[in-house]
Amino acid sequence: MSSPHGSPPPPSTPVRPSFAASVSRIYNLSFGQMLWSRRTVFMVLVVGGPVAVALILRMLVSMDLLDAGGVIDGRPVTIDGPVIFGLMIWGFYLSFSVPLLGVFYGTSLIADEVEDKTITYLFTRPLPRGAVLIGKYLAYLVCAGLLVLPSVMLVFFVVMPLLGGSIGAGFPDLLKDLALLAVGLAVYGALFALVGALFKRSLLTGLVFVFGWEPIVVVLPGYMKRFTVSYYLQGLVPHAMPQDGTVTGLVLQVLQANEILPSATVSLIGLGAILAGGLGLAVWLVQRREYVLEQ
Amino acid sequence: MSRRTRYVALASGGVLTVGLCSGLVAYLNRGIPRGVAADAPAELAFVPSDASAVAYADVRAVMASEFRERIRRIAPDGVGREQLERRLGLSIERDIDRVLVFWAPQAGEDGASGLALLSGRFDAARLETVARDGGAVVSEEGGARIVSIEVEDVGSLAMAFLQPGLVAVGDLAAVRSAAGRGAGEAGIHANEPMMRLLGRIDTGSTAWAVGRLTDSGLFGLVPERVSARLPPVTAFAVQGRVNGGLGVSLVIEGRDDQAARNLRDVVRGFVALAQMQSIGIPELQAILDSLETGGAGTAVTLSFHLPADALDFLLSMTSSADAS
Amino acid sequence: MARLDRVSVQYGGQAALREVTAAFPAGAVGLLGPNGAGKSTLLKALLGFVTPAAGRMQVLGLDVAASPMRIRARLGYMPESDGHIPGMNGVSFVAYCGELAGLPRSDAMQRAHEVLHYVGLGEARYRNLETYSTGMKQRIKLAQALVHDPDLLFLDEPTNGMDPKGRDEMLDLVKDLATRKGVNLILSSHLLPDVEATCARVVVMHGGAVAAQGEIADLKAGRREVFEMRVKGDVDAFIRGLEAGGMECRGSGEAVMRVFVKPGQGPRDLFGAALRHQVQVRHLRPSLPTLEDVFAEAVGEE
Amino acid sequence: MPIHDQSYRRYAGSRNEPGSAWLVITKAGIRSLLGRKLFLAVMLAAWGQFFVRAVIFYLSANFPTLDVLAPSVETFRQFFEMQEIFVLFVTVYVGSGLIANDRRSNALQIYLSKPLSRTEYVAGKLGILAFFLLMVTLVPALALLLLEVMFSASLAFLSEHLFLLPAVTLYALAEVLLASFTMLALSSLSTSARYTAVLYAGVLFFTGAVFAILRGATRSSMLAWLSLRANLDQIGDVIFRLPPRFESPWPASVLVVLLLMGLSVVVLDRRVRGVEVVT
Repeated sequence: MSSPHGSPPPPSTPVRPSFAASVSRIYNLSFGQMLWSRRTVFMVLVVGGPVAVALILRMLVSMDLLDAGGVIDGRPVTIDGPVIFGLMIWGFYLSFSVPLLGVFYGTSLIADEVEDKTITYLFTRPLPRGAVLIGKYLAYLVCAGLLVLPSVMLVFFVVMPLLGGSIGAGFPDLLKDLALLAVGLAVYGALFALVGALFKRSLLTGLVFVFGWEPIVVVLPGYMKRFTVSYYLQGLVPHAMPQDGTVTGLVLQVLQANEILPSATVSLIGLGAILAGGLGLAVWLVQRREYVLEQ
Repeated sequence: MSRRTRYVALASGGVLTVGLCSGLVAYLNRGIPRGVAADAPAELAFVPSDASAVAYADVRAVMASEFRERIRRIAPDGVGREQLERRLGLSIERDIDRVLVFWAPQAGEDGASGLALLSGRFDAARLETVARDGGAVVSEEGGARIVSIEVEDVGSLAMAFLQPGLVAVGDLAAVRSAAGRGAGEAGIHANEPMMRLLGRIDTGSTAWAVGRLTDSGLFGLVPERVSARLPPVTAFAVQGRVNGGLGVSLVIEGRDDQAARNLRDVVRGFVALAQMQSIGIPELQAILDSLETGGAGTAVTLSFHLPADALDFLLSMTSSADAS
Repeated sequence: MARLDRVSVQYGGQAALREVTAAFPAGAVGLLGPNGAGKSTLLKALLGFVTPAAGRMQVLGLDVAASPMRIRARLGYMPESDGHIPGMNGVSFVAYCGELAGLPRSDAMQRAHEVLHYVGLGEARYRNLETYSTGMKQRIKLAQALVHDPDLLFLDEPTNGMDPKGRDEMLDLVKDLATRKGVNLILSSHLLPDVEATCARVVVMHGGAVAAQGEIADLKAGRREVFEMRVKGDVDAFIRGLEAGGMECRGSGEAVMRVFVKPGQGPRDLFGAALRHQVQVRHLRPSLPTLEDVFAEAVGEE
Repeated sequence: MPIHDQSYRRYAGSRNEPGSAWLVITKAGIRSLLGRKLFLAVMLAAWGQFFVRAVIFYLSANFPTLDVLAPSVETFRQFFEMQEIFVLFVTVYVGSGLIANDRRSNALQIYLSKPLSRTEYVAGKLGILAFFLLMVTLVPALALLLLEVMFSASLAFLSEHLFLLPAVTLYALAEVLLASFTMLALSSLSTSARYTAVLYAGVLFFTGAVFAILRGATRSSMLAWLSLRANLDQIGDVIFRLPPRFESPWPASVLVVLLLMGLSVVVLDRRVRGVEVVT
């Protein structure tokens, strides 16, 4: 475009937004979308389920149907607020909600856009493709965090004071739990973002990993379990689990007896490596891949 | 962001913030660490901060339990009980609810002296009269009446009515200091290691004891030659719960990880030995099967459960031993 | 071939069909109406997808409520919305539809090839359906409706989304089926030319009810005489004058307007009115009533 | 070239009576799945246990010193328990898209415009899932039973445990039907196979977690009927004449399973329709 008067033309080429700006745009775009699209049932399960169970337990206690002391398989056990809370953190959040949310959202970061044929709209913008993935990943993280963490909080306040537990005394554990779950969401999300970028049938791969590979391998001796996320997460669990013969109790018992849980440092390093590696590789893949859309 | 998305984010952030704030407030006001918070005996307030061991028993719970019934069946109550009731108007079964005993070093003295705190319903006037008849002296300290008596070889024993329904019994110095222990004085709550041990006690335990061990060994309970060979132990917490049977769990703190590991090995060794010995005695086997050892870090845990019939068996063994 | 007798259909609280009584004789019948008139609902009711709240329906002489399976075996349905079975290529999809309709496997496969050639997808028949363009999707929908050689074909908006050439080809196919291959069909469309190009008979629907039905020629013939005219001057006053004289104007303005005159009226009356209102007549010629006129009148659009 | 130059002919061949179309759906579904390499790998992995056990059966039958490995009722019970994870994978892989994908691509109106009823459509889809589930449960279990007879060259084991044959069949059917019906119902609720898959796994593991936590807190397994998985386990123990593993009454588990299947049928009836009813 030349100006007839010789004055410099107004800047007409839009400036390509920086990576961070792109990430924040994608994040803003994806956040609400993630929270609402056809996932209500899911939200109810993940958020409401544990709270409902906590309320039921509280009701049982108030009706004197539940007391702290008891015997399981001839052993004395104490089940009080802290123990129940620990059980719920383990049974609901750590081994159910977090991996499942990670698999579902993580693998769908790109897959959903391909499935809904909307990826063209994103990839034809002047945004780096890596930023699309990172932005959507952050949206997932915030979205999942906003679902899971308040639910944990509610469960804590409902369950902790039961049967002689104390909110004040359990508070440090709550903080650790919240941090642990946030880390879990981040790591699982990153890992499955990679899986989603790598495989076509990413969801099945994710489910096999979470519900097939992890539970089996984590109790096997040897180095295999280092290829799971839950191994490293277990190293950060603050609760003493009740050794009650349930599967989780059993697993932890085995782990603790053999003192094979990694130390917190090893755990954090391992989780950090998975997070960085998963996300980095996923970005690399997304930048190189051609996405052919069905008509 | 749409309006409902913003609402969800706000609600969720709100829950988190409110939760964290109220949790923090509760944490700062928690007073006693977890475990002992809910129904810790009020008598703990009279325990000085330098106490090295505290033991507690819920007499009422024991008396009301089936366990007690079984013991009574085998070993009937002695005559002393009747006498006590007639003279003092005091029935252990009826009038005493809880007993808390602690050991603390006495100023200017070697070793520790113990003090028992009994809570229940006491006829103070009658007790005092009886004591005076026996030659006791009454004094006052910190608003509490102290009845003391000199006993040969033992020293001065004393009894004080600290509060309505709370009696301290022990040597005079200890009772004095307990009576003088007013509000604001640093008590056991200021002793963090002890409070940590108390934190190991589950709520609802019928009886428990915690203690920190100094070089003087296990209060001389364990022969020196044995204790010398045991890995160094710094603290212990033991608790029992009576309900039908008897559940006991014990935590021992080793000096360091190495000591704890050694201790675990020793305990496992003992258990294994016992298990070998008990072959052919199913009742004993059941107890040993319920034995559980474990622990992590510096802690060693041991727990077992005596079911009701195992108790019968054990008691019948002891009574038959008595009889023979 | 199909007959409805006082059929009413409700979706939730919404009435989609109100006491529809219509007959679709053999041959090609157009089902005309604006979007939302109830055309698709009528077809779905005939297929037995929706159960009417009241009324009776017959297709191929069989009662829809009593023997839907026997009807569907002799029926082909080309739905309006895109529909395919995921993960199949053209020929396997059509053959599969043939099998579903009761054809033996080998016959179904053979007919699938034939029908795909017929609808012009011979080249693309081994391509995955998901890669088809919109026009190809329309053709494959026609193919799956034809594969089992139905006696009656329901075509719901068959030219939707097609380019002009594809549209002509699709209409040629429909005409060919109806005239030369002896397939009876009901063509539902909101496009007048489509219906006019292929059907001799029409059912006009509006607001869930039948607005008019019959042979297109008859519907047109029953109309008043019509003139195309263009005038210059005070057009509005002129139109008011015509209407005062019992005539009717459509499409007034700068463009050509269509003036419907009462029996007995003619060009003389038009010129007279022009003279009275001082407008110039730039153009005047007798015209024929179109389906559009019929339609506009039937649905009451001005 | 006018496209209708290739002429259209009327069809004069034979037609099957309506009523067999479900078989067409099932066959086509099976064929299409067998063409996928990943799926074949999953199926092969699911047969891994069969091969291992076959070797063990062979060894125990031919080497008397190894008769600790000899099969028992528990062996078959355990076989099913270890197949559970594959039942999950196959259910998710095969089942999640069965109806969801049809709904996504509007295929239902095409299916239902053909002479087949909604029941037939569901039966056809159910057939696909049930076929592959039976292939990883009932078929290998029966094959193992057969192998046992052949390796030991005697009918002693079989005649001693004559109930095993119906037990294996009954349990496999219960497991397969429960998984198939619930998965199909979930699949009909969504248009996304991915979402369906996660929903199924979610419901399965969520109910399991609820039970595990309530069991931990109440120290009693009276609430086993809350868990989808535990219900099957409980029923399995009863069918195999083993002591039930949970304290909850087993008829409660049967009731829950039947209720779930009934609920699935209701859902399917509401969701599998030629028109989308938007209210």
